[in-house]
Amino acid sequence: MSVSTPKERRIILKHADDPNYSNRIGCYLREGGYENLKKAFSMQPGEVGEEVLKSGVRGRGGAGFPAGMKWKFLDRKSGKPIYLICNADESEPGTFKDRQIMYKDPHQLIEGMMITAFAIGAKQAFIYIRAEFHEGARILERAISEAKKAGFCGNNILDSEYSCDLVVHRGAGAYICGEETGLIESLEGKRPNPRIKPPYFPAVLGLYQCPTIVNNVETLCNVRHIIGMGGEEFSKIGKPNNTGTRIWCVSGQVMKPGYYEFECGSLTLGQLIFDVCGGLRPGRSLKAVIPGGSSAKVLRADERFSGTLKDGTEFDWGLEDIPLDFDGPMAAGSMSGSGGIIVMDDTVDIVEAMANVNAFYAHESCGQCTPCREGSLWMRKISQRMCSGGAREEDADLLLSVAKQIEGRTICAFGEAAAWPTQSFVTKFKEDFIRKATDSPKERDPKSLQLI
Amino acid sequence: MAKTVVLERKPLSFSERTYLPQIATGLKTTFSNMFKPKVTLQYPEEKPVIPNNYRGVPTLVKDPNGREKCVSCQLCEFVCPPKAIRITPGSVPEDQDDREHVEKAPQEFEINMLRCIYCGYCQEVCPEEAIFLQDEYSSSGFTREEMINNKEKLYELGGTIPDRHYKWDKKKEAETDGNTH
Amino acid sequence: MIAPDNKEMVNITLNGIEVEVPNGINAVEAAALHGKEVPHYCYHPKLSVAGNCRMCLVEMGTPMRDRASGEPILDEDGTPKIGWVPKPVIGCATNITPGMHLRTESDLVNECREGIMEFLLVNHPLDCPICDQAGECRLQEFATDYGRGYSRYVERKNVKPKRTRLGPRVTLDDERCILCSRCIRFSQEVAKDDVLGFVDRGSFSTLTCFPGKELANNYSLNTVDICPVGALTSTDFRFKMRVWFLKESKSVCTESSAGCNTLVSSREGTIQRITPRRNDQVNDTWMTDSGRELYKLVKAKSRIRRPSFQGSDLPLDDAISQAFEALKNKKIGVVASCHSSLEEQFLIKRLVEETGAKVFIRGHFGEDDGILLSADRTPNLRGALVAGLTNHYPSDHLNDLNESLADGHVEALLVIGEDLKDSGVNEDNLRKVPLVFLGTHQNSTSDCAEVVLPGLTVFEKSGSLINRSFFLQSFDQAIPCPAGLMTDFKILARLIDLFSEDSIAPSELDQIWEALSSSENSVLKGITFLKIKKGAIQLDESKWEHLSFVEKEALHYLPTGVIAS
Amino acid sequence: MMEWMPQGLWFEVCLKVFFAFMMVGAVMTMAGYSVLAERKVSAWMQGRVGPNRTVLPFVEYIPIFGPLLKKLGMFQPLADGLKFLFKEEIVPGHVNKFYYYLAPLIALVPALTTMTVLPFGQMYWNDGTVSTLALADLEVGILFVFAVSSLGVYGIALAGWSSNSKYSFLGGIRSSAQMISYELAMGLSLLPVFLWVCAPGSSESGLSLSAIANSQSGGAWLFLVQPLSALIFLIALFAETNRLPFDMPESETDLVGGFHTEYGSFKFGIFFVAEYAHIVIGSAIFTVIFLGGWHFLPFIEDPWPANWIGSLLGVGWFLAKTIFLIFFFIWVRWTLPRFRYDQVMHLGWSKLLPLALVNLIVYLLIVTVIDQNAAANL
Repeated sequence: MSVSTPKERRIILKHADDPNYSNRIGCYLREGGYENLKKAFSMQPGEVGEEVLKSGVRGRGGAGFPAGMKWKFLDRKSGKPIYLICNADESEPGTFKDRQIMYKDPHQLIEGMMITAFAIGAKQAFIYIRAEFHEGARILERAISEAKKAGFCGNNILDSEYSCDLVVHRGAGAYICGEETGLIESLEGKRPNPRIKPPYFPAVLGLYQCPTIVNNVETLCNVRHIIGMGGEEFSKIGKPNNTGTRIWCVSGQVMKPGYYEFECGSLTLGQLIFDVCGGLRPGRSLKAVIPGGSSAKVLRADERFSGTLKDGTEFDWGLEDIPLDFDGPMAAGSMSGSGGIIVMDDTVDIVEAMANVNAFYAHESCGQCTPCREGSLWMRKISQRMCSGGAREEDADLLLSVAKQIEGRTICAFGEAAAWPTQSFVTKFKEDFIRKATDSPKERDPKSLQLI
Repeated sequence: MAKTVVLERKPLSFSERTYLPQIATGLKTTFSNMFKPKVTLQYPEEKPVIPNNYRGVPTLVKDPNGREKCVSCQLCEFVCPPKAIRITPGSVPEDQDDREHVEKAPQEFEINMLRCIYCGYCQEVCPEEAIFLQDEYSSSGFTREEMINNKEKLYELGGTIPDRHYKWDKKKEAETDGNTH
Repeated sequence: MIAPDNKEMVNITLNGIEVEVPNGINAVEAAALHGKEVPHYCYHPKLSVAGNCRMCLVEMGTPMRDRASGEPILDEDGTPKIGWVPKPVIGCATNITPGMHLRTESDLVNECREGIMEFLLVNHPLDCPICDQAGECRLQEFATDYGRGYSRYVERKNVKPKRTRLGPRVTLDDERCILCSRCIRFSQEVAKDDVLGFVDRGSFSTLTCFPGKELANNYSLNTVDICPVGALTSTDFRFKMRVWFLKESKSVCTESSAGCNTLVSSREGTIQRITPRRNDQVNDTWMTDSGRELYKLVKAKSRIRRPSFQGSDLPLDDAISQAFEALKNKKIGVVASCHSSLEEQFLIKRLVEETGAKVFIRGHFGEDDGILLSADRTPNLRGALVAGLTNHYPSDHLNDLNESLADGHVEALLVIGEDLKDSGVNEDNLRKVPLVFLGTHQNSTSDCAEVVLPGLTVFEKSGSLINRSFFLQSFDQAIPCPAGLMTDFKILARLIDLFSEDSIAPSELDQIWEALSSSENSVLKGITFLKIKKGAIQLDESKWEHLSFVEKEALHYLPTGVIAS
Repeated sequence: MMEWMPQGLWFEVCLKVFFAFMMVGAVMTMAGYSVLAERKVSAWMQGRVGPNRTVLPFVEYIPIFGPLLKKLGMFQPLADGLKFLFKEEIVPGHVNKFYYYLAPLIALVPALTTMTVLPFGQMYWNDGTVSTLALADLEVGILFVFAVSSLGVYGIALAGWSSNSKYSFLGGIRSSAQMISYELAMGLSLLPVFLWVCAPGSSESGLSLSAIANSQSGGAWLFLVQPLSALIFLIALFAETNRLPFDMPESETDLVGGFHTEYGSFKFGIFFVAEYAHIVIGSAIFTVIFLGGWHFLPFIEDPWPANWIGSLLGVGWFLAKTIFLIFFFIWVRWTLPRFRYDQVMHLGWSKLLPLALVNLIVYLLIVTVIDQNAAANL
């Protein structure tokens, strides 16, 4: 590590670990809360949108689509009501950033949402929160009632003409509810079957067939800070096209797992793992890292990544050199996704790791599209059989082929989410799969970790 | 292209032209044959050994559990060139313990042995391996009606076949184990 | 239905060939117009698009344009460069835009189809031998076309409930279900009876009825028709006959004046089932459950199988002579029927003209369900109008006949199928006169008839009917008529011949149509039977617009009054 | 001669009739068993067993003997005959009924008639006289044989014509042609025999069959003296009896059944018996003429005593030779293939006839020379 590791820059989680800070409105107001809402209300809604577009903030949900651009797609001509939905259905294995925000600083989200609602002209906003976050829902509901009492939300916000109701909706307990059209369906009270695009783009035909904006919790929080510091200023944080800070959720076999907020691109994966997180346990070596939640492609520790970035610079990285922003992991063939970094050391059985990932996706597939519905369960059955001593040498190729048949042929991105881990695990660790078929005992060691 | 070669015929000697020595040789051959062992099979008492792939009278077989295998898919009826097979499909009531997971079975199954040509298509087409042309080859009767084998007769002729086709058992097993979510 | 109803023709490039298709239709239909089949399961032309089976994946592209100038980008050889969408798109949800490029036969498309087929089959039971759908199963068909031919799946298949009772007429086998959701969409969108849904998720998704509900509406069997596999089966037809034995004949449902187009499937003279036949102007691809059961009338106990005279059987020829004896030289009353075909009604009209008889006709009415079961429960009331049997709208009784019988204006009766006691005719009045009954089934009128002539059901004869929208539609003979019997219009023709000394009545369909279409101011002018067989013919209904038809607004039907207002 | 017997013409006649029935019975029995022999021998030659099922009731329970009879098929001829009798009588609709019924009789009667002149042994009377055992020992026996046996062909020709069937008709035609062709060679082949037997000055008629047989007693059998004659006669005999390889009239491969295509049941049975009767008679005649008749071996005096025992042994010996010849007929049938019709004609006319003529001339010369020498010595 020749370059010294930069320090954390906490914007969104500024007060997260502050012992003198609670999630009540008093604390929030004490730290300058809702000032930015007032600032936004002094502007025209279009200007707010311009600021956000200027800031270049990209969606923190996983796809990394510029938020300002998304708002521009909104169909305002139809005359139908516009809805704002906060996607707080944080279900990606390895990701736990939104939960911190909602639990520790809910008013930040409410302020961001109100600014956004004002900017897009929504009269009704929803927070679609993951079903398992009982506590989070309670905190948010309390915070909303506090905000309503204080006039930051609900009717005639800040005594203006503008009103926007905010409702917390608890999800239906499925991963697919985090997919924006699935979320909309679920919010409408149906099975969260993602909709086909075209024609059901949420910005045009969203909730109840009306124009709808769906944004991630972190993105909406960022809106608050963009208005606070101005779009121009915000865009200076981080790198061009990768503006702002990002919260990295590190889990797995590191000494200090947790969430860390850094400026985009300010540090590398190696710095995060070995310096910030205190490195691996003694005597162990790094085997693999999943950089963006379980649906991202796995990266192998001894891999080399080379190629040309979008801005034309050539690169040749090891795993540790990958810069942590949106484009870095993407250039390495994976993605930063929702920022859930899962670290695996050499004690991890790669096949079992993949079996767990597959089990998750087989369990969570909504069952709408054939390839994902049947393929994910098939992959799960294969990988479970492999772990239970029934591995065959041809299974690796079979898994690859099944994954290939899923990828890109489904309505939503779940197909890719289910296929990519398998594809990367099998191609990058083929020898582990072959060894499973040839060397491993026919029975699974009962003392080993239970498969899900 | 094939090339034609004309061969000269060897001229016959005098003795050959009388044919008498040849006739004598022939007589010798037939005479010596009189004392060679006989190959005749005394049929009703002695039965020939039937090869495994022999195509005798078509029969219906049961699986090793004694359940009928035929599900009356009527493919044999469809494929039968002389239209000798006639099936009346029927459904199996749900509450039959020994036949769980079997939904369909023939109510009546008739093979007209006056029409059957022993082609074996029915055996070939059967998806359940329920119909076999076995080693039974002598089928006779005094009336036309007698020559139509009904379901009971077909099962009587067929018996059970010790194969590994435990379809219904597999289905039952799968259901008992259930889906592992 | 997403596709806008736009008939403007545009050019697209299908598999490298430029073709013309209506703008805005989807890629599946567009390809079908030009003979390229795009396999699909969840897509149904009469239902909304769900896009979940992923079988209709095709490649789609548009000519690339330079962002700045808008000029088309050209390849090295000068042809426009096509920007192909990197992922395959589903044909059912891809609407045609001008200049679009489609590939339905590329390697990628075939690979997609093979993959989807494999996925559909991994948890599909090997039920084909006992599956009623076998032979008309989309899964079988596409498995043959695009299947791998062998299985790579060694795991155990999912177990789901088999033979679930969804309703009185529908049995569900969940293992066979490929979750295309057609039945769900049908129930919601067409039958307007939302009772079906999926429970559980992923590969374990299971079709079921909502708790406490069952699929009992009068259109439930349509879900069986649209089920691309054998998951939904008709309880009536279940395990009865394999479809490859069935002979299909075109027919028309006689349940009501909706006149659904049907296919009658029979084997060796026995009808096994009735299914709807697509006609976008009449019934789309649907029909009622009750209409499907009409075939049971053919073998009903009350069916009249033999001609009889005063209760004893006799040959048909003798029976016709007896009928003539009973009717001749008397003031005849003819009770015609709206159940008769147009041809029969025409001959009844001819008989009436020949004998100077008085015509009585009644209608049969019930509830209108607003879809395909209309309030007029006769198939050919409009036929009776067109044939000129009556000028006023029939009511549901025959009180005037009762009066005529009572005061002796009618001395002999010829009844076509109707039950007179049911129509308000006094039995004592009925007993007074000799009665000739021509009909298919026994009723109280046939019981007191002197001569009974057996008629044929709609499945045993050919003819034509006029439905509520004045569509003239033909039906074909599906099964042979019982031995010794004759089709109704031949019997009528024989009777007419007996009454008239000088002319011979037409006794073949084309002869009847020659006579029907020759009259100058008839709406049937210029029509031949062959023409009707080719497709339904819309008749000019302006002559009868003033009549108050009982039908309400329904699928493909607007009452004349509604149009006027 | 027959002093011990009652005298009288009627008695004579009755006796003759009795003997005639005996003869017919014997010949018919032999014909019947020839059929059995044919089936058995052909079976053996083909690796089969042959008839071994028929048995009379109770007979099969006799130990050893019963099963043996059954195995040999000894009751088969009975069963065959009964079968012919009880089979459904079918007469085609288009036949000439009279000739159709007549034909089998005409075929059978000549065969049986020939046997009247057939000598089959010698009777040594107690008074030392020796008489030939025959129904009628004609001086011109051989001529009678020729004359009568040739009539058999009428039966075949009639059957072929009256059946009104092309197969039968062809069979009949072929039969007539074949009969005519081989009759000539047959007659010519026998002339040297008569020349040889009829020594000059001898009172014996050379045309008497018993004289021919007796001339071979203790000396050379005639087939040794005149092998060519014997051969030609034998071949012609095959042709005359319609046996393979000369069974042109029947020729089932190309004519279905030849002359008897349209015949069934007992009428066919008669044809069948007639054919075998012909074989039996033919074999007997060949035995008499060329194989020394009832006499023992060539150059050896009859070893049996000159009493009734010797008579019986002589008859037995004669039968043995005949049976061997019948076997020979069968043997040849299952060895040689059928000639083509043109080959039959070719063999008859251009081979056998010239050969027989040459044979005749040669023997004429030889006999003349011998006779001259004998005359000189006298």
